[in-house]
Amino acid sequence: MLALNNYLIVSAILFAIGTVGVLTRRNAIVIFMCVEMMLNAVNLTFIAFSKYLGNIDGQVFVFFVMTVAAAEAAVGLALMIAFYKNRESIDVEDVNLMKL
Amino acid sequence: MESIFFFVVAAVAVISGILVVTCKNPINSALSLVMTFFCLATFYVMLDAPFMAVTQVIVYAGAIMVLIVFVIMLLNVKTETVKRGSHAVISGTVIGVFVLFQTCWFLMKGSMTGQVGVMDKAMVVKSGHVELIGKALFTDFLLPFEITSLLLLAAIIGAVILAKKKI
Amino acid sequence: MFEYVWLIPLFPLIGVVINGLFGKKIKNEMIIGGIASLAVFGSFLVSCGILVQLLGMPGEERHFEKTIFTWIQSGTFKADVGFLIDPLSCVMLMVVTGAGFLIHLYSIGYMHGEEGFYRYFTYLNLFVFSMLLLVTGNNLLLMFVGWEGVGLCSYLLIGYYFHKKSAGDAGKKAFVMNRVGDFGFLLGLFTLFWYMGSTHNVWTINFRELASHADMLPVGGVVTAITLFFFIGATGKSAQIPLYTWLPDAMEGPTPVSALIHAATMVTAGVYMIARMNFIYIKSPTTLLVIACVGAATALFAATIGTAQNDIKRVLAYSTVSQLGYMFLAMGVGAFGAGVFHLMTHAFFKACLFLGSGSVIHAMHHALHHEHSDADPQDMRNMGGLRKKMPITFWTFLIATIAIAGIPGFAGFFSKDEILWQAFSNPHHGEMNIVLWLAGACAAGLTAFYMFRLVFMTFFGKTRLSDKAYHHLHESPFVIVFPLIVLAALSMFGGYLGVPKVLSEFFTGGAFPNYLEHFLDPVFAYSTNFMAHSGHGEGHHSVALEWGLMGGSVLIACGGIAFAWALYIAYPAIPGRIVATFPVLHRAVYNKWYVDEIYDFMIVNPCKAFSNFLWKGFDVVIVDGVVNGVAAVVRGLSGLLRHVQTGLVHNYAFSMALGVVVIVGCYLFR
Amino acid sequence: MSQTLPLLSILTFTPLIGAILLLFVNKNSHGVLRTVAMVVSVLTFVLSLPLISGYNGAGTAPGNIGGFQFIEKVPWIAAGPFQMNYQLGIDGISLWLVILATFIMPIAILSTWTAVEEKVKEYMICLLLLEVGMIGTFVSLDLFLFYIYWEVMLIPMYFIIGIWGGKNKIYAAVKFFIYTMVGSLLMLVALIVLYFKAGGGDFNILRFYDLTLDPASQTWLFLAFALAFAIKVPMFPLHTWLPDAHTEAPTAGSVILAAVLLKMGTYGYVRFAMPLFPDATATFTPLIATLSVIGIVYASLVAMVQADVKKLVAYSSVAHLGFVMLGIFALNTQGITGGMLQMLNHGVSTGALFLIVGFIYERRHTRLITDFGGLAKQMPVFAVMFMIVTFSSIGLPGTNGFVGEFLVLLGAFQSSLRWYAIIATSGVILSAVYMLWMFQRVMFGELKNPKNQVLKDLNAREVIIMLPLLFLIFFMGVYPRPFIDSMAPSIDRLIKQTTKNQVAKIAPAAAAMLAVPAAQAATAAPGAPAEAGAPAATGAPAEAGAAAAPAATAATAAAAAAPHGAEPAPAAHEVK
Repeated sequence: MLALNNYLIVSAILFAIGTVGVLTRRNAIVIFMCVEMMLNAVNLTFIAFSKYLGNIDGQVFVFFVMTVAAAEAAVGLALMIAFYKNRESIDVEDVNLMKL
Repeated sequence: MESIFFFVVAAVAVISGILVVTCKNPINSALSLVMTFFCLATFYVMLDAPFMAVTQVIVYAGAIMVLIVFVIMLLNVKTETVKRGSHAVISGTVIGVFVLFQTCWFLMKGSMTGQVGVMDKAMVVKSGHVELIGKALFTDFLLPFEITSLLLLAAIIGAVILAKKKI
Repeated sequence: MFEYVWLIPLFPLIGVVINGLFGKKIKNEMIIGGIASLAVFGSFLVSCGILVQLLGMPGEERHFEKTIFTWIQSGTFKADVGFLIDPLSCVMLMVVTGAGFLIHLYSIGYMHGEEGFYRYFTYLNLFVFSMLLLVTGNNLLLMFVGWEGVGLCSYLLIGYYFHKKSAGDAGKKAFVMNRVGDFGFLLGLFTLFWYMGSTHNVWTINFRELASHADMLPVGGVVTAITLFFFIGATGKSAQIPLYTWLPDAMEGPTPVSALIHAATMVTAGVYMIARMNFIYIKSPTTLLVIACVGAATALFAATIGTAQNDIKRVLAYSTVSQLGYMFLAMGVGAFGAGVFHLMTHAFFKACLFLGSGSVIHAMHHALHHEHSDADPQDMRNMGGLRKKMPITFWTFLIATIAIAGIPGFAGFFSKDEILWQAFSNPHHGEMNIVLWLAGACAAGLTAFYMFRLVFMTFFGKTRLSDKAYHHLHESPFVIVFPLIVLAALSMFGGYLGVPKVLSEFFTGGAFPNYLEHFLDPVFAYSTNFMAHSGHGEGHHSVALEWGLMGGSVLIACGGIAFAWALYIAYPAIPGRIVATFPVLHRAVYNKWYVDEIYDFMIVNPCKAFSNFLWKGFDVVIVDGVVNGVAAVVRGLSGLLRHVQTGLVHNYAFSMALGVVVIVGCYLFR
Repeated sequence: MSQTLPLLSILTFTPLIGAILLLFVNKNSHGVLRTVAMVVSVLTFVLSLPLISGYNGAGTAPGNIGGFQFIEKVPWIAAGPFQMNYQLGIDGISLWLVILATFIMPIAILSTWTAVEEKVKEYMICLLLLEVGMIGTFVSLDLFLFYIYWEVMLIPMYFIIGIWGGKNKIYAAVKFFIYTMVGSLLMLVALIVLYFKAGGGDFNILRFYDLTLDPASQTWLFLAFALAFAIKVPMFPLHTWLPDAHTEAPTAGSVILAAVLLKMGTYGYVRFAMPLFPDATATFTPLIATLSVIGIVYASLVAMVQADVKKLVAYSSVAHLGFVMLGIFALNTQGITGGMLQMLNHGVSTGALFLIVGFIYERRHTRLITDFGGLAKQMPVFAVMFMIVTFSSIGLPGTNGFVGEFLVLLGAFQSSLRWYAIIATSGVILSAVYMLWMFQRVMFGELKNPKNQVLKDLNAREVIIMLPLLFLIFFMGVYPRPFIDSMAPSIDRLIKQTTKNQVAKIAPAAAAMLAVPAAQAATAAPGAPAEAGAPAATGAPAEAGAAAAPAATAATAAAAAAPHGAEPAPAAHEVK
């Protein structure tokens, strides 16, 4: 039986990688993927705790996270398409309508 | 033996995670993300949550990644030519490292309280994982369940409107 | 008759209301003039009635007080509208209503044809109303109301020809200087009220109540302060040394105004105030000394300036300032009776002189008008030889001039000589009285000189007018000449009201007592016996000395006349040569010793510059600067914060992540 | 007398009803709008008249507490510990200020008959709302209600200056608003601290009056209240908003601003700052007296060199109110009576002055003195009226200005402010200088400027506006008794309240300045304020603890009070 911390460390690493990805990449879709990765890292933590605490709630919660992720995927991608139509590129730098 | 397997899968997951972030072509990063999802699925299995693993694979790998790859293809996104300014990359990684450092610091200081709930490996095996989740989902978490349906409805409408109209 | 004392100020007030509201519509000059003159004549009749009734009463209780209503009543301070009749106010009443009535008649003729005719008579009636309030008020505050009222009317009347900028300025100057005087008067009033109230628990400003508590006042100390403050008020109003420059400029107003306000009544307000509050003044010898010195100095100083002026009214203005100096000299040496007597006689002959000069100017104006020459009708240099053309004006003018010069037999001699004698013989100021007498005598000489210079230049000698203009000269109409005759008569016989003791013994063996002195004694009773008690007593100089001095002053007067005669009749070239030999002195004297320029330089301009600095420098730069500065700082700060919002998505992501890290960090290392 | 009819509430809300009525009137039928507004304001004035007859000086009628009459009390907000009730009442002091407000309003409305052409409806509504604010402030006895009306009054004035103003009206309006707002926020904090020191319950002033606070907290609370009112008065360093507000405001706006709004400050001192904190008043009397004397001399000097007539008149009102403040802080009967009278006189004479400046501005659309000259020949009726008002503003005896000024100076002279009074008396000269110089440059001299030669004299409407004011100028000048007598009892109460602690502190031998002075009361007087401040507060260290407490409670309370009060004061963030 592996100790709980191992799983938590892995999810922490994945979460950190996701953060780095979001902050450094310019491509909107890759940023989107990194966000997905961060969400999954969190799911992993949930399920790890669910197992070690013997409480099913963790896993139910993962369900909700998934639905959110799905909804987000739908809307996010629609946004990117709309943005692409508008700006011919999905580079995050171009999203500067609010720029001074 | 089991820990070895765990480390292998963990290594694969981390490497594919890094690949997602580093490789130029979005397709490669999409595929490496799929690879991460599979590793996670195996973790779920190891954590006695078989149904979650399956759902993970179906929903994430199956649906969301397909959607992303489809969008990549639709917008035929070229490989990224211009790298983000060095200044931005460094600050990004620094923040990432900080996040990692802080969570590890928590893990070291924090300690698990031990078994609280009633569920354990035997019960999962005896009554099956799906039944357990189903019971929990439709009793304790009925309200959130209904709200998520609303959420999905909103997302669908949103997606249709956004993608259709010429902004 | 006492009951109707409130009628006296009421009549002119009715005149003001009628002329003021309906004057524009009446348009007929005779009616407007008539209403105004009748109003003043009404007051004159009532005052005569009151005088007669007062004379009928025994000496001691010759005073009557009637309160109409309480004006201000707040806490311990009470000021009511009430009238006080006693010998002093009766004398002033007779002078104000008498001279006022004559001058109103004169103005009907003089102001004929002026477009603001009704406005003139409204202000004149308003002036008489305020003067009557001042003279009959039974408390300090009501006197102050009259005091400022006359100031207002002099502002309005001086600025009557308001389209002329000089008239406007002169009006403003007169009012502001009066206001400076009122500043002193107010402070005196406050100190008196506070002192009497807080130390003796006597919360009053009523004259008779103050008089009855007069012995509570200590000698010197607070009383000196009080009296000095009041004296500042008197100098402002009666044009003494520091605050006299407004009177010569006040000649901008029409001549009857100068006659009424700047000769007979308003300028005497200061003297009346000192006489009314003699029981306070007597308590501070220092102030009396100050008054005497200022009076003597003004008499001499103004006389010097008078000698070099060419404008006929300016000369008379400076002679008024100098004669007022005499009155203050009398007050300063404690001879209140002599001061009031000179006030009365001065009112007669100075009003006559001013009206005479008015009639001359009136005639000259018509003559020059016919000839369409723009020569100044008031300048003596283009007059001369008018006596043949204007005999009555000439004779009345001559009588008044003789009176003012102090030739025996005429009013001026009795009053001026009395003052000089009192100045010499008074026990108060030790050896100062010699200096005071000397100054007075010199001023008398100078007065004689410039008055006769004026007469010789205007009436005698060869006319400097062109023949055509000279031909057009004619005597003024009856309504102008009649007051002249009455005033000339008064200035001739007015003097016999107060014949000094020594003369009456010599000529009539005492049968002809000093009426005015006895009449006024109850008013000054307190100060006379205070002087007696305080060890000074009546100066027991020999009668011979008095005769000597009297002779001396007559000699000086005749010398002045002779000198004037020599300069302007016998050898007309001499004045030109004198001017050539002492150009600087002449120019200085001609320009009024540059006093106006000094005032401008010392007070007016620095004040303007300072307020400019205050406004532009302090108010705009500092105070507004701070206010706008705060606004600018806030704008600057918000400008900085604005740069944080770059608008780039990833910056926002970055700041969010940073936020998370920081918060978790804090949580960790709390 | 507690009569059935809630007169004060009716009085306060009639203009509000009028404003609502105006909403239904069609926007561009200006005639109807103006007549309705006029009728409403005249109605309010008529309604305020029974106040004078009903108010008996001695205030002994049943149903009035602490000398206040026409009391109305209705519980309003009861939120947890807070209990704010809608309590109204007037005494000698606020009676005449209410009458002044209702009297000036019809005149102001009549004066804008032709002046304002666009957006007349909103203008009239703003004016009527302003009247609600004004009357409300003068009649409310509940500190909280006072604060609400104090804020309500600001907003319409801001719009009047901001929308219908002159060239840089925005600057003036914003400056006016923020200046007063900063002050009133400090007052809000002080109000709440005071509330907690009084231990909860309702906001009734009378309850706060007999509260004895320790000198330390008294000082701070007094400073907060005093600053708010000093800005409104305006006192010397905080006065720069007034000339801007006046030059930019339309005629009616500046008439009301001068006639009534400036009195809020002095009324605030007399009703709140002084009676609530007697010891602090004693310690700060020299400071405030210095500021007011500087205000008098400084404002008069600066007024002398103004080129703009309206700015000159604005600075003159700073000087006049300097007199009022000096009178009030003389703390004796004559001083305060003079101060109160001077408030009314200033309202009448400066209101008239602004109307006159409005008349020539409407004809020539310029306010520069150099543009005028020789108007006396062209407009004789106007000249006479202008002269009378100028002399009332200078304070000539016989007009209302003199009575007030004289009593103020007399009162100040008798109290410990003797030297201040002497300097203030010089203000009498300065006021004559700048007013007459302005009068001469505008009215006398040649009628050179062709534009001036065409000017018409005052028409009937304008004469009707001026007649009541001129009548008042002479009536109050000749017979001020009715005003003084009705104020006397309230002023005595105010003096007793403001000097109550000093009596306790000084040895009984030197009776308070108020009592008929014992032998050396006057000399003791200058000593009294010094002694009052000097002796260590009776408050034991415990008090010090209490002083610390309010700081904490103030913050929380301010947050709690803000939503409850539902008053329009924005979140109390410091602009500084």
